[in-house]
Amino acid sequence: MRQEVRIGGFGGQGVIMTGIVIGKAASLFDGKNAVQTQSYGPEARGGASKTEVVISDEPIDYPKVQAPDIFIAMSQTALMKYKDDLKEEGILIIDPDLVNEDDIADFVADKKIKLFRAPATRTATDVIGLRVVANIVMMGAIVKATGVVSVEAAKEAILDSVPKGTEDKNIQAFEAGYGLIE
Amino acid sequence: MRQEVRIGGFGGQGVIMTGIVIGKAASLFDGKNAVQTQSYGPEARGGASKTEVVISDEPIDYPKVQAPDIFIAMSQTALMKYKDDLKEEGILIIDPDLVNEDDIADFVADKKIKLFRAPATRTATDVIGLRVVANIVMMGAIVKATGVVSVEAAKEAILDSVPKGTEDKNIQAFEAGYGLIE
Amino acid sequence: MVEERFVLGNEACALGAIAAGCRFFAGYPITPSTEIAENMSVLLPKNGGSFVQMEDEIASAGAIIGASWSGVKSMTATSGPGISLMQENIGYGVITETPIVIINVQRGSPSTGQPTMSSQSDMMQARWGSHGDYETIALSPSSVQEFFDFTIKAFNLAEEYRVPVLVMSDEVVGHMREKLIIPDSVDIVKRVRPELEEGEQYLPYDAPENGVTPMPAFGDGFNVHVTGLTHDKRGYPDTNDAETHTDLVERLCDKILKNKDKICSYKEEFCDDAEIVVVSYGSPYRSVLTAVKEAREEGIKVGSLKIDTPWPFPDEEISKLAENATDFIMPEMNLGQMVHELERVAGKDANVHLIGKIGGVLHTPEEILEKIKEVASKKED
Amino acid sequence: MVEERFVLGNEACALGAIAAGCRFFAGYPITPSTEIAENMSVLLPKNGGSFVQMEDEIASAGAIIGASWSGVKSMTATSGPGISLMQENIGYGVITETPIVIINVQRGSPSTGQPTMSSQSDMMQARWGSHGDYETIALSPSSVQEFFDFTIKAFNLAEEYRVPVLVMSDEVVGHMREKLIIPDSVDIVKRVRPELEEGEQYLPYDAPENGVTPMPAFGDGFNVHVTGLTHDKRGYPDTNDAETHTDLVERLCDKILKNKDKICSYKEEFCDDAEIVVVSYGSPYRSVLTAVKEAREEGIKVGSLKIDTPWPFPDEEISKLAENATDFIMPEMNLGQMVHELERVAGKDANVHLIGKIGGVLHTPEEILEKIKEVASKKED
Amino acid sequence: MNIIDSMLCKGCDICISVCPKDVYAKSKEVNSKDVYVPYPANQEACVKCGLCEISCPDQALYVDREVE
Amino acid sequence: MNIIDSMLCKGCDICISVCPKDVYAKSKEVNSKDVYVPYPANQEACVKCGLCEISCPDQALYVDREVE
Amino acid sequence: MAVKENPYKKYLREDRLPHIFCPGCGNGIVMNAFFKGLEGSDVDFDNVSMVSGIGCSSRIPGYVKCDSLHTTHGRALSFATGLKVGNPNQDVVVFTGDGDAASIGGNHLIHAARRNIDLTVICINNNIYGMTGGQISPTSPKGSFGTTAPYGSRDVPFDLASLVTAAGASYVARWTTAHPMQLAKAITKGLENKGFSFIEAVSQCPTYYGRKNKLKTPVLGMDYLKANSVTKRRSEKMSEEELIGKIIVGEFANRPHKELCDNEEDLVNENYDGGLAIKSAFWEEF
Amino acid sequence: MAVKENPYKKYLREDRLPHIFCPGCGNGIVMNAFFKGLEGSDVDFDNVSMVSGIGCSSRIPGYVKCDSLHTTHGRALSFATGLKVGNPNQDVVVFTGDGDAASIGGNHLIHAARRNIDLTVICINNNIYGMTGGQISPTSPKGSFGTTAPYGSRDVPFDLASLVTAAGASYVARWTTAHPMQLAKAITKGLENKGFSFIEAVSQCPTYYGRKNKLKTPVLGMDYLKANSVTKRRSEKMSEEELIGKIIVGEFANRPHKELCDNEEDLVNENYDGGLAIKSAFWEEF
Ligand SMILES: Cc1ncc(C[n+]2csc(CCOP(=O)(O)OP(=O)(O)O)c2C)c(N)n1
Ligand SMILES: Cc1ncc(C[n+]2csc(CCOP(=O)(O)OP(=O)(O)O)c2C)c(N)n1
Ligand code: SF4
Ligand code: SF4
Ligand code: SF4
Ligand code: SF4
Ligand code: SF4
Ligand code: SF4
Ligand SMILES: [Mg+2]
Ligand SMILES: [Mg+2]
Repeated sequence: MRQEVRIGGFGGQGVIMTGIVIGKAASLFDGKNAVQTQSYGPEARGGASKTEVVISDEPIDYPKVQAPDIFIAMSQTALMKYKDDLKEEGILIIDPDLVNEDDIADFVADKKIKLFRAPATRTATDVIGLRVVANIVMMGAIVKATGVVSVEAAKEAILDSVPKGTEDKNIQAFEAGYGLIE
Repeated sequence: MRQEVRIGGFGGQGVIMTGIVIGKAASLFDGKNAVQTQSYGPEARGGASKTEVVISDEPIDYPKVQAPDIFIAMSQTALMKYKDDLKEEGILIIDPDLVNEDDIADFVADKKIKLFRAPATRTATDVIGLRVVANIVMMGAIVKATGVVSVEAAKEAILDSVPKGTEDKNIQAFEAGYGLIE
Repeated sequence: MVEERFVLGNEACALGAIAAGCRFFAGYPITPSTEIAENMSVLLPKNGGSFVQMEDEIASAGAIIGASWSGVKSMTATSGPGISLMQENIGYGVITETPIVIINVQRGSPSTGQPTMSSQSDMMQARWGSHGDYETIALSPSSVQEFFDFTIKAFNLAEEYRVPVLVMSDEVVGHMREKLIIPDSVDIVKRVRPELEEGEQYLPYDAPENGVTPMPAFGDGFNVHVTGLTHDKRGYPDTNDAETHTDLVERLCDKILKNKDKICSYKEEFCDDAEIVVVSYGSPYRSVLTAVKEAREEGIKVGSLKIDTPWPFPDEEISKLAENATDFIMPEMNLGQMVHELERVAGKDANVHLIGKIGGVLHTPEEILEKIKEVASKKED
Repeated sequence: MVEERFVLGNEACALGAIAAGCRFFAGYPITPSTEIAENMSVLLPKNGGSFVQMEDEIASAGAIIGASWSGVKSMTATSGPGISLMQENIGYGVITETPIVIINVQRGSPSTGQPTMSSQSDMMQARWGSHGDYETIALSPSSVQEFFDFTIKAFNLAEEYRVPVLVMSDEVVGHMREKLIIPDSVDIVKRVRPELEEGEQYLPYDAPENGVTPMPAFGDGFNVHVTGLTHDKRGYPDTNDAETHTDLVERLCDKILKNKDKICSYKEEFCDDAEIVVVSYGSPYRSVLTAVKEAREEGIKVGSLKIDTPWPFPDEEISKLAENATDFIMPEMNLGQMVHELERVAGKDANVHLIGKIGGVLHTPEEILEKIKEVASKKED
Repeated sequence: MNIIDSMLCKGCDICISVCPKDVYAKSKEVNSKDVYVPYPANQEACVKCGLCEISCPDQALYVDREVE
Repeated sequence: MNIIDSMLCKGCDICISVCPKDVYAKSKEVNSKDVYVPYPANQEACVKCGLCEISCPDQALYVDREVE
Repeated sequence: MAVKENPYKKYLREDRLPHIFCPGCGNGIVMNAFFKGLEGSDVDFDNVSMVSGIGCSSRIPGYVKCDSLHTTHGRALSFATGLKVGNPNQDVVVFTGDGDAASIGGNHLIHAARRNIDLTVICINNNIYGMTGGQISPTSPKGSFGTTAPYGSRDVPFDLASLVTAAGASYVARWTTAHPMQLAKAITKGLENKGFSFIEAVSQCPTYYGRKNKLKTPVLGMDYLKANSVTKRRSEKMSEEELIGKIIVGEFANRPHKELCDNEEDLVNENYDGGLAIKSAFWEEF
Repeated sequence: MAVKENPYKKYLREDRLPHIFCPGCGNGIVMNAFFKGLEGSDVDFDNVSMVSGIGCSSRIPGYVKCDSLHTTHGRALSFATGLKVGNPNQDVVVFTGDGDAASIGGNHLIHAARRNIDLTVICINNNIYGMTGGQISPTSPKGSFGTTAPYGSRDVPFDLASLVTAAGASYVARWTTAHPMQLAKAITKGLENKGFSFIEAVSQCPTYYGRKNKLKTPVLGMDYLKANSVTKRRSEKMSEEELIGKIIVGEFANRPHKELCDNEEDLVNENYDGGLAIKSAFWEEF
C-alpha cells in the first residue's frame, strides 16, 4: 500500500528532519520503501517549511506526493498553504497551540478529515524541557495516530539521526508525543 | 578565364600587400573578379610569408588556389616551400638576389616553366632609394611578365593602397619594376 | 553613393555592423575573428560609437547585452573557445529577449584545435550550446559580400524578434578578400518603444500575437526589471510556478518557430527538376555551384539549395524539394552537424549523404562533383 | 559489509564517487547540485583526498583536469549556468583525453531560470555544448541508488575510454532521499601506465586498436606534453595539417562510436511483444513503469525501454525494437531533445511521440498512461 | 506614534537592539506569518534619530516625526 | 671559440647588443632561413660572463669556457 | 500629509513586498543606506539604473522602482560596463555580494576598477554564499565554518577594499550594517565620484553564516560586526596580530582620475562631429 | 667532454627546435633565465611539471623536456591548482603572458595568490597580445598603440606585481629580459618559496608591440626596457609623475605563510590515517 505523508511548519522547527526520520524508519528499519522530498527555493526561506514522504511495501515509482493521506501542520501558515489536497478522510495532525482551528473547521467537516491534536511544542518545552525536540514529540504523535511506521523502527531511526548524547531526551520526547494521542 | 597567382617571401617584404594590390586592381579597376587569401598561423610567423590571388572574368566560386599559374618568389625559403604545385608551363618570377637559381634548374626545365628574373630589392634600394618599395617594384615586374592586371588598374590600385605622400615613389617603383622584364 | 572596396571578410562584417546601426562593440581577440574587433575599434569612434576591449568573452557577451538595454545596437565577434565561454550569457540574452549580434568565425576544433584553419563545427553548438530549451537564429555567409549583408540582416532579425542572432561564418570567409559593394543606404529595423494607453499598466513581458514585446531603453522611464530568472508578464521572478515557466519558454521558442517562414532564407539553383539536391551553407557553397554546373553538363539532374539561415532550419523548403528529389548531398566542414536536420526533415523520403570534411581545408568542387556522380550512378543501379 | 543508508540523491553521488576512487573534487556551489560538493568536502579529507572550492566553474573544470593528470580520479558537479561555463574546458578534456567525471544536476532553464526545479533540458548541450566535433558519454540516473551506481560507472567509463563522462542527473533525483545500498566492494577500472619495450620511443598519442592510449601521471617520467591544440602522435602541436587533425578528431569520436555496444546500457521491460515502446531516461522513467503496467492491465501491448546512457544513443537497440513497434513515446522534461535521436533512429519505421514537459514538475504516471492510450487508440483507427 | 507595518515586519528584533533609547519591546501576539512584531513600548523616549528606520531590513518601521 | 648554431639562430642581433665586450659582429652570409648569423669577430675580448648565452632567445649561442 | 510609512519604502516596488530576504538579513539595511546615501547626493533617483549578479544581495535591484538588470552570477560589472558606456548619462549602481563580486566575478571587478568606469558598486559582504545555502566565500574568515568548510576554513580571505584599491578604483570604502549612517555617507561619496566607486558593506547572514558560526540571531550578527570594527585610522596603528578577525572600516581610496566613458567620449569627439550615439537603436536613420 | 651547445638547450625537446617565436622575442630569454634560476635552486629539474595557458609565452612548456600541460586561455592556474593539489610532491611551474594571466585569467591569478598555493608563476609581460597579432592588453602602457587601440590606449594599465601582492601572494618580483641574471635569481627564490610565487618578466615583442610602438627591432625593445627600469628601492623615492612609463623592478613581496596544499594535507591528517592519496588512480584497491 502506498501512503503519502506531508509535514509543514516554519523554519527551525525541524520539520525536514521529521520527514527524514520517518523515511528512514520505513526504509531502513521497517523493510518498506520510502522516498522523502522537501521544498527548496525562495518559498523555503525563513518562512514556511515542508517535507513529504511516500511509503510503500512495493518499489516506489512516482516519487512525489500527489495527494497526501496524512498531513501534519506545525504552523498556521503551513496549515493553510498545504492543506487543500489532503485526501478525503485523510488524517490531519495539528499542533493546536500554533494553528487556529476555527479556520479549518469547514475543511475538516467537508472532507471528513480525521483530526488529531498534538501540542508538540508545549510538550517539548514543558515536559522534556527542550524546545528543539518538538519535532520528535510530533513524531511520536504521528506514529501513534497513523501507524505509518512501527514504534521500533521509529525509535531506531531517531537514534540513528540525533546527535550523540541526546538519545535519551529524544526517546523521551518520542514517547511523550506518542502519549499525546489517545 | 581563371588565373591563380601565388607570391611568397619573408616577413617585412610586403608580400601580402602585393597580393592585395593585385586583387584590388583586378576587381576594382579591371572589372574582373578576384579573391585574395594569405597564410595565417605559426607558419606565418617571422619566417615565410605567402599570399594567393585568384582572378577571373567569371564569378569566382572556389576561392583558393589549387595550382598556381603564376608564382613569384621573393625568398629562397618561399621558393623551395611553395614552388611544387606550379602548373606546367607556368610563370615563375624570382628576385635573383634572394634565391639560388641552381636549386630550381631541374624544376624549371622539367615543368617547362617560364622563368623571369626581377631584382626587385636591389632596384628598390639602388634605383628608388627606398628598400620598402621592393614589393611595388615586383608588382611592376608581375604586370609586365604576366598581364594578370592592366597597367592602369595596377597604378590605380597602388595609389589606392599606399600611404599619402608616397604616391610618386611608388609609381616610380612600379615603373622601374615594369622595366625589369624585357 | 554606392562604394566598392576590396576587403577582408572580417572587415566587411564590421562595415556591415556599422551600416546596420551598431554603435557598441565589446570583444576579446581570437583568431580568426580578430580583424572584426580591430576594424570596429577603428570605425566606431568615427561613427559616434564605442569600442571596449573586455577582459574576456564572458564579459564581452555581458557588455553587449548591457549596451543593448542602454539603447544602442551592439555586437561581439569571436571563435571556438570564445563562443563556448559565451554560452551562459547567450542564454541570458535569450530569456531576457535582448537584441544582440554575435559573430562566430569558426575555426578547427574541438578545444584550441586549429586556430588558423576553417571549419563549420560549431553549428550544433549554435543551437544547443547554452543550457535549457531555446531556439536560435543563425546566418552563414559564403562570401565577403554576404558577410556584410548577413551582418545587417542579423541586426534586423535581432531587433525584429528580440533575440540574440548568430552569424556563423568561418575562417575561409573571414580571411579572404573580395570586392564588397556598399550601397548608399541599407534597410534597417529600428527599435520601437512600448506605447501605453492612458492609465494602462505597463507589462514589459506581456507579448502581443507575434510573441515579441516592444522594448524600451533604460532611462526611458518604464522602470523595467530584466532578469534571467523565470519571470511573469511584469518581469518579476516567479521561479516555482510551472505555468509561468512553460508560458515563457514556449513563447521564446515560438517567436522563432512560428515565424520561420519570415526568417528562413535560402537560394535555389537548378532545383526545378532536380533528383539530387546539394544542400549547403557558408563557404562550401562556393564549391557546390561549380560542381553542380559541371554535373549538369554531364546530364545529371542536380540542383543546389544554399541555405542562408541554417537556424531555424528551412524544413518546409526541404520537404518540398524532397517531393521530387531522391537524394540530398550535404557538404559540411565538420563530421556531420546540420546533416542531422536534413535527415530529420528529408530522411523519411530521400537518401541523405554527408560529405563531412575536417582539417581546415574547404571542399573542392571536384570532391563534390565526385559525390554527385557517385550518388547519380547508384540511382541508376 | 553491505551498508544501507537513507540518503539524498546528491549524497549518494558523492558516496559513489568516493567508492569509485575519486580523490579530488573541485567545485563551485550551485543549486540543485550543491549537496554533492558539500558531501565531498566532508568525505574527501576522511579518505585521503582533497576538496577545493574554486572561484568558479571554469576553474573547477580546469582543476579536475589538472588533478587527473596528477594521477588521481577527479570530479566536479554543477547545474545549468555552471555547466555552460564549463563547455570550453570540457572540450579541452576531450581533446587531451583526460578521464574526468562531471555531474550535472539539471534544473529549469534557460539562463538562471528555475534554480530549484527539475528539468532534463541540458541533454543536447551534453552532446553539442562545446565548440567542435566530438562525442559524449552521458548517464542519467532515475533513483538514489542509480545516482550512486552511475557515478561509479561514470568513473569507470572515463578511465576506460579516457574521456570526460557526464552524469546527467536532475533535481528530482538529486533532491530526494531513498534507501541506498552500498556494497562492500565495487568494481573499479584502475588507470594503467604505458609500458614501453626497451628502446621504444614513447608516443603518448599513438593509439592502439581500440583508440585509447595508456595514460601516465605527471611525474612518472614520461615527459608527456598535453595540449588542446591539434597534436600529432608525439603530442606536439601540428595545427595546419589537415591529416593530423582528421586523424585525431576521428579517433576521438571513434573511441566512443566504435565501442557503443560496450558503453550503451539500458533496460527493457515488457518489450518482447510491444507495439508501443515508451523510451525514457532519468527521473521520468519512474512514472513510465507505473503507466506501462497499468496499460498492460488494460491490454495494451506496451513496453518500456529505459536508457541508462543517453549518450551514446543506443541506436541498435532502438532499431531492433522498431522492427516490432509501430510507435515510440518519449517523455522528457524538456521541449524535445533526446527525441531528436529517437526520431533519427526510429523515425523512418515508426511514429515517434514526444511528451515534453517543462516547468519543473515530473510527468505523472497518469500523463504517460494517457498518451499510451491515445497512441493505442489511434493505432486502432 | 512610531508604526510597525505588521505585514512587512519579520520579527528580527533589530529595531529593539539598535534603538539607543530602548523604545521597542517584543509583543506577545504573532502576526499571520508566525512573527512576534515589536511595538513602541516606550514611545516617549524616542529622539527621532532614525536609526531604527534605517536599520529595519524590511522597511516596516516608521518614526513619527510630526509635532502633534 | 664561441659558437653560434646557424640552424637555430634567427638573427635578432641581441648577442651583438648585450655583449659588454663587443665580441660579435654580423656576418655577410645568409643562412638557409634568410638570416644573417652573427659570428665572434672579436673572440679574444670575451670574458665568459655568459650574458650572450642567457640572452640568446634561440639557445643558439655557446660560450667556449674550455681552457685551451 | 506624508504617508506614515518607512521613508525608504517609497523607492520599492510595493507589489513585490515583503522581499524574500530572511528575517534580519542585512540586505534590507544596506538598501536603506543606499536610499539615504542617494538622498544625500546630487544624483537623481529617476536617473538611476541598477545592475546586479546572482545571490541574495543581487536580488535588491529587483525591488527598486527603477530600471534594473539582474544578470548572471559574477558578471554584473560586465553588463554594467555595456549599459554605462552605451549611455553615460545614466547613474549606474551595481549591487553585488562577496561571492558574486569576489569569487566568480573577481576578474570583472579588478578590470572595472582598472578602467575606472563611472559605476557605484555596493558589495554586500556577508562572508558566505547566502543564496545557495551557506558555502564559504573568498571573504570567509579563516577558521569560520560553512557547508563546504565542515572542518573550518583554512584559507586567508581577501581584503576586498584593498584589492580593489590595488586594481585602480578611484573611490573605495568599507562599512558594516552596524554603521548605517556612515555607510550611507560613503555611498553618497561613491555616487558623486566620477569614476569607479566600490563600497563594501559587511553584513550579517543570520540564516547561514550565523547558524554555522554561533551568530544565530540578526542581533548577535550585528553586535559582532560592531564589536569587531576598527576604523582605518586606528588600524594603521595596530599590529598584524591585533588585526586578525577585525573589520577595518573607513575610506580606502579617494583619488579621482579620468574614467572610461570620458575616454570613450574623447575618442568620439576626436574622430567624429556627431557626438555619442546615445539610444541610437531608436533612430530613424544612420 | 661537454657538448659545445648552448647550456640551456639540454632542457629542450630538440625535435621541436627552433621554436616558433619570432626573431628576438623575449620568450627565449625568459626560458633561459628560468633554467638558470632552476640550476641555482634546490629544485630538481626531473621533479618539475609545467603548466601554461594560451599565448606565445604559453608555448614555452611545450619545448621543455618535462611533463607539461598547455591548457586553455587564462586558465593555467586552475589546471595547475588541480595538478599541484593532486600531487603536492611535484614542483609546478606556470608560464603565462600578460593577456593570459591578467586579462582573461585575472580571477584565477588573484585567487591562486589568495590561497597561496605553492606554484611558481612566471608571467611574461610584453604589454600586448602577441599570439593573436598585437591587440592591447591590460598592461599596455597608456598611450601605446595596438591593433585594437588604433588611437592609442587610454586605459591605466595594471601594475601586476602590486595587484598580486594585494591578493595575498607570498613571493612577488619583477624584472625584465634586459636583466636576465636578476630574473634568474628571482626565479630561484620563487622556486624555493613554499607558497605562491609570482615573477613578472617584462619582455619585448618586436613583431607586434615593437612594430606599433617604434621599437621595431629586438635590440631597440630591450634597450627600452633597460633604460626605463628603476629599482623598487629607487622608485620609492620618486613622485608619481616621475614614475609614469617606468618599470619598477625588484622584489615586491617576500612573506612566507601557510600554503594551500599544506592546509589540505592537514585536513587529511586530522581526519584519516592513510595519508594523501597520491596517484591513487593507479591503485588496485580502495
Ligand atoms: C554560474 C553560476 N554559478 C553558481 C551559481 C549559484 N549561485 C547563486 S548565488 C551564489 C553565491 C552568492 O553569494 P553572494 O554573492 O555572496 O550573495 P549572497 O547570497 O551571500 O548575498 C551562487 C554560487 C549561479 N547562479 N551561477
Ligand atoms: C578563450 C580564448 N579567447 C581568446 C583566445 C585567443 N588568444 C590566444 S592567445 C591570446 C592572447 C595572448 O596574450 P598573452 O597572454 O599576453 O601572450 P603573448 O602571446 O603576448 O605571449 C588570445 C587572446 C583563446 N585562445 N581563447
Ligand atoms: S528614532 Fe531613534 S530613538 Fe526613536 S525609536 Fe528609532 S532608534 Fe529609537
Ligand atoms: S527591525 Fe523591522 S522587521 Fe525587524 S523586528 Fe523591527 S520592525 Fe520588524
Ligand atoms: S660571454 Fe660575455 S663577454 Fe663573452 S661573448 Fe658572451 S657576452 Fe660577450
Ligand atoms: S642572440 Fe642568438 S638568435 Fe639572436 S643573433 Fe645572436 S645567436 Fe642569433
Ligand atoms: S540566506 Fe542570508 S544573505 Fe540570504 S536572505 Fe537569508 S540572511 Fe540574507
Ligand atoms: S608575436 Fe611577439 S610575443 Fe609572439 S613570438 Fe613574436 S615577438 Fe614573441
Ligand atoms: Mg555573500
Ligand atoms: Mg603578451
